[in-house]
Amino acid sequence: MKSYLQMVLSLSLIAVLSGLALGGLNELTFEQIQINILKFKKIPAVADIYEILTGELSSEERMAVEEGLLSEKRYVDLGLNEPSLFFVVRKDGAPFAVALEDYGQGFAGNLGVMVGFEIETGNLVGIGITTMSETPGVGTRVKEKAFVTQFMGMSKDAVLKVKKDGGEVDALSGATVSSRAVAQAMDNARAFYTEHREAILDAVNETPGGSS
Amino acid sequence: METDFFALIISAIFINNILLAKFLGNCPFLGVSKNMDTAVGMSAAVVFVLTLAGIITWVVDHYILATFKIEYIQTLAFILVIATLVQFVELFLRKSIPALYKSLGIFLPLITTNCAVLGTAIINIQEDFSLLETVVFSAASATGFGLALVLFAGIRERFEIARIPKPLEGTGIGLVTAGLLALSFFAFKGMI
Amino acid sequence: MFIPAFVMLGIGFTSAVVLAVAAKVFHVEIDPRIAEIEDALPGANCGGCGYAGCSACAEGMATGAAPVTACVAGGEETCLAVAKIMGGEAGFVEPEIAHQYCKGGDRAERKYHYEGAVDCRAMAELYGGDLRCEYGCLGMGTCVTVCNFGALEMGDEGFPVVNPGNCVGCGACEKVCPTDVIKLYSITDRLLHFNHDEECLSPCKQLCPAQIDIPGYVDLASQGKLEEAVSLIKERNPLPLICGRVCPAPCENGCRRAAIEDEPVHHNYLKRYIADWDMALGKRKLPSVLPDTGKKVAIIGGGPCGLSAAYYLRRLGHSPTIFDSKPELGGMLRYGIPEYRLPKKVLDFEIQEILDLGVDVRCNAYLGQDLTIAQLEEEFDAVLMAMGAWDNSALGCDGEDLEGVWKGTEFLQKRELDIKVDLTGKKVVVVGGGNTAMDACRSSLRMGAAEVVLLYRRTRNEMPANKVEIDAAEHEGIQYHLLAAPTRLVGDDQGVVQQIEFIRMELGEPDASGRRRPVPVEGSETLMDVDVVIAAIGQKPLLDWYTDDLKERGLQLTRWNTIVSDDETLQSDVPHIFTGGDLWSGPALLVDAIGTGRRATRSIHRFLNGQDLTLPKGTFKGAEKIALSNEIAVLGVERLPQVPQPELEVEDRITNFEEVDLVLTPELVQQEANRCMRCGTICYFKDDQLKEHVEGKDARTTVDDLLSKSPV
Amino acid sequence: MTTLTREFTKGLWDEIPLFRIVLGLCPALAVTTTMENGLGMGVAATFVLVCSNGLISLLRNVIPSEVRVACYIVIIAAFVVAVEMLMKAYFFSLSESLGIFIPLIVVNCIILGRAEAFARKNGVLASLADGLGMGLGFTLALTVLATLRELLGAGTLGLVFGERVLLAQPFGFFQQAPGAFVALGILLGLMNVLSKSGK
Repeated sequence: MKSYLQMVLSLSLIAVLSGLALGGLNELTFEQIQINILKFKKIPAVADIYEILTGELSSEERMAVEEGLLSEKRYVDLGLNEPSLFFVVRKDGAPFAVALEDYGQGFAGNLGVMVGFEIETGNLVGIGITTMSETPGVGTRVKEKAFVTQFMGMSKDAVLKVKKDGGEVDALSGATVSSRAVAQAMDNARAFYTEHREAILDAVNETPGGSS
Repeated sequence: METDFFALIISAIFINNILLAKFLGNCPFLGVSKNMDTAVGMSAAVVFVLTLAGIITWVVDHYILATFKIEYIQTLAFILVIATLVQFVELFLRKSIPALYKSLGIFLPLITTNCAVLGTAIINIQEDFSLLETVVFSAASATGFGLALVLFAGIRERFEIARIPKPLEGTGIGLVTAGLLALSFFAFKGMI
Repeated sequence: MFIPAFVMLGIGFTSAVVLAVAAKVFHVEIDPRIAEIEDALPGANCGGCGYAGCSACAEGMATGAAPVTACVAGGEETCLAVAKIMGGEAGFVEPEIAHQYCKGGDRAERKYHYEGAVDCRAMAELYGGDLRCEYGCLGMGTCVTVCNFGALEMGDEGFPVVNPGNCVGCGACEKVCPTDVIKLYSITDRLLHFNHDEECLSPCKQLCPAQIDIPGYVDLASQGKLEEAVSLIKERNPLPLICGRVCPAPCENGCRRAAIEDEPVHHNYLKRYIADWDMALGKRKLPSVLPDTGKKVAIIGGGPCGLSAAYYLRRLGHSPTIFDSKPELGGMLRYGIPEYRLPKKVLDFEIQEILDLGVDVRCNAYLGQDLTIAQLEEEFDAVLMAMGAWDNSALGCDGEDLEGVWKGTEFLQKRELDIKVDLTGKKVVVVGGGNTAMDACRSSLRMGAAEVVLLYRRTRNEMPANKVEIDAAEHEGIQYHLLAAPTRLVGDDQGVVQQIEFIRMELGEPDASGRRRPVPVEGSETLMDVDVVIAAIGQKPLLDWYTDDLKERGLQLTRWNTIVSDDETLQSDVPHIFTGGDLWSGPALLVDAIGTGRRATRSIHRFLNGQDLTLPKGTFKGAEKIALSNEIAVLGVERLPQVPQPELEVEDRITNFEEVDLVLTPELVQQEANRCMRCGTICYFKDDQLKEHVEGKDARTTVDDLLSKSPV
Repeated sequence: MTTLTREFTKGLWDEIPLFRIVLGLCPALAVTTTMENGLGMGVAATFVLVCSNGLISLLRNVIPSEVRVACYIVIIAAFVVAVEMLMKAYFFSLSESLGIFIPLIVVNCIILGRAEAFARKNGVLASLADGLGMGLGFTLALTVLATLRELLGAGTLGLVFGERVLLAQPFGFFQQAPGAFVALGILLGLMNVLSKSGK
């Protein structure tokens, strides 16, 4: 009988210890990871949108913009199980557009797109890619300027589908799957934005920070 | 929307076959496919483990991990469940089919680390399948795995009398043929 | 931070409980030693032990189903480790090495052009393979592919070459070969192997009574591998030095060169050269001897048969003791063959090499006087009777008991027994045509005889003596009175022989043995003065050892005083008594005695181990040629002059007992070796193939330096 | 000391993962599209392998054999998730490029393979040496495979030459997984030729 007890004891003990270790480690690293995700993922995408507006930025200017955007993040509680995050894009000091992130089904996993909407007109300002795992050299071309600029100033009720599917987005040759994913992400973002437009706009004027 | 089960099964077995399209579970693919009966034995074991694992991991994820928002230990919890199932299969085989147990050798415990099993479990969560879909998808993936394994075992038994350059004999030619087999499965890519 | 810990505890606990229950339900009693043994095994899963992989073999060993020595690939330390785990003691098992006889390869003729699956088994389905001789190597290399110890490589001449160092004896190649060309042989198998119908036998190998692999040692010699050549010869003939000098070489009659009207290859000169080189090397390189079996065998008679049986029995691990009536071993070799044909120095060297293996000797022990069979039976497990044939048959004419009339073997013994014989100025007449008669003539010449005459009742080419001997004696001035038979011996009043009367003969119809029966010509009696008459007209075994109790025990004799025993197994009617040599066959060649010595060894070995004695079915009987290898047309082979045997000049050899035949020079050896076509049963090397075969090996360059250090 | 060095060196040639012991294929085929990935993956796997080998051999007598697989895999998974978190927190860029493949380390057959075949039966020091040897062997194998695939498949060698295109028309085939199978097969053949002549 002793060996069965030993069996149960050892497995449970190891399970608990590892759970404990990971829990503790998670506590330790959670903040740092969030900051990293923000710094290396979300904000560069917003900076891409910023660049579409203001035109080419030198690396120092880009650093400054990214630094600035840190304080431009806003959290708004939309009844989802966690507060939604979006960014405010200022033009000549005044909030000009709002950028929020949504996902499309890419070639080998989710493709995250940060979409910018003009506050007044609701038209699209531009997009920036956050996370993707497309085939290198093929799918990754969606990041390039040629593809991204076509969305500048696109009207808010444009049919956000790839031309082949009857939409207005002309897909990258050879990367239809990735292009369709971007279109899908933008469509989701717009649907989310139009649905929660008022709450988002109130939050724009709040002080930055907000509840994490 | 009503998920089209037939399409799900076909895609799991042929289009994104866990082994020849997603390239998960290659170690047993090469290790066990030396002869037919071990390959069949392995496939049966994987079907059993994968289907059960699919169900339990779905339940664990939906009712425990999601509510407590501790997704990060998802890998840990899933792998523990899979390991228990594999250990269960190992004990069962040792008792009732010792011959198969012996011929599977090291590859039976290695089912636990079989990327296909954990991979499918994680895909079930990513695709946000319902329980029924999870079961169907897991079983179909496992069958796909079995199909690829048995197919490959058939080919490898032909190596016996083929004229193979000495250094490539055994695993070398196995890998090259696996590559070509995988290439042939690309043909299914565009079906759905 | 505690939530994940609780969740993991929950899952961990349930899993553990499930597994605990499963362990209980599916509990299987596993012998812990199995895992230990499996760790000790090499894990090659080669199947040599007959099990499907190492874990199955470990289980077999743990349950006692498989012996501790079952693992072939593991070698000694694995076996000892497993024995320690099982708590037993590991016994000795002879290592078995794969061996391949067929040297046909690309040169062998093919029945059809084969393009099927690259697998010998597949080709064997098609009319038994594409080879003309059905049991040759098909050369598809399946044995090479199945061997996973790297012991087999496809040689550049189209047949697999075994690397004995890597061979662990797992038997995978043997199972795969459809024509049984490659087989596992232990030392016992190799020593006790006899020619088989289903085996590659060159014509010369078929004719050699000792079944020596002649093309084998010739090829090794031409490549300069003289050490390997010696051990190859010694597997069949432990007395190469003696045989090289004395044997009339019946094998040369079968040489395939005869088919192109060319003189045969002098295998015997080469064998003698190889043996001399080994002797001159000086260092004693003893062959492998198996661990002692604790069985003792009595060998009565230290002649060639007794010596060869002692050599092989000792190598198989038994402990033989040789009893000999004379003061020293050698029998007819020492007391029959004179010094000029076989120097005693050479004889002693060869006998010593056998005794060094651990054979003990009791000389001056005469069966019937100093010891009896009954005494031997207490001390020994088996008895081999090989006393030879020393009794001379009588002339059968009156005056035989006159003084000065000696028997052949009696006369030849005198010199060796230091009995002074002075024939200076005397006239000697020798009656008989065999080797003993030749020895008597030439010895008496060397003892100062003024004139030596030989009487023989048939013609020259029916004389059983070696052709070389007959010519050499004639060169030394011995007169031949052929077709003449003695009728009367006339003595003076003191009873000393003065004259011999003989009668002219003619040849009539052939008698039972196929030789034409001589018929006397009436009235042609002639008288000749003579001082000494030596009768050498045939021998038969002495019978003074044949006591009554042996007769009751069932030991019977034939009309020629030889012992009645089973032709194949040489076992007499008394189970533990075996016979061999002249005592069984009657007077015969030295090489016949060696052959029967090895055959007797096989029977004794199997008798001691309680195994059945009969020879395997299809064993090659006697010396008839396999018809297949006769009607082969020899194409692409030119005639090459035979190498002459260098000899002492006549003048300086008849006055002393110096050895007549000198040793060949290395160049002559290479020249003669290149005449040998390395025949198989059917295939042989055509000239260009042979040149490429010999030149191809870089050993060619080493032959010169190796041979240059040889004795001249 | 010699047994330790032997345990260590055997992982580098005699029993080098991927070429000799054909385990750990899944990450090898998927991640070795660029040299940098191969190296990163190898290092991460080595770290996990060494730690898990050490801990498992420490507990080898405690854990009963019926639940040994479950316990080992939990330990390995714990290490992997820990590595994932640490990487995301402090080496974000590397964790980005390795992406999906860090969780897949836990199912990397090498780690449980070594635990099951070696750590379970030998002392801690030997297991650590074995883990390190195997890990470095694995990294070496991955890097060699990755170099071959990147050079032939994409025509560039990111880590070494940056963006410069070395091969005008690269064979896309090698960038995909079937190409990985074929490349590894050929490398295995090459290895046998080398070892045969090398011996």
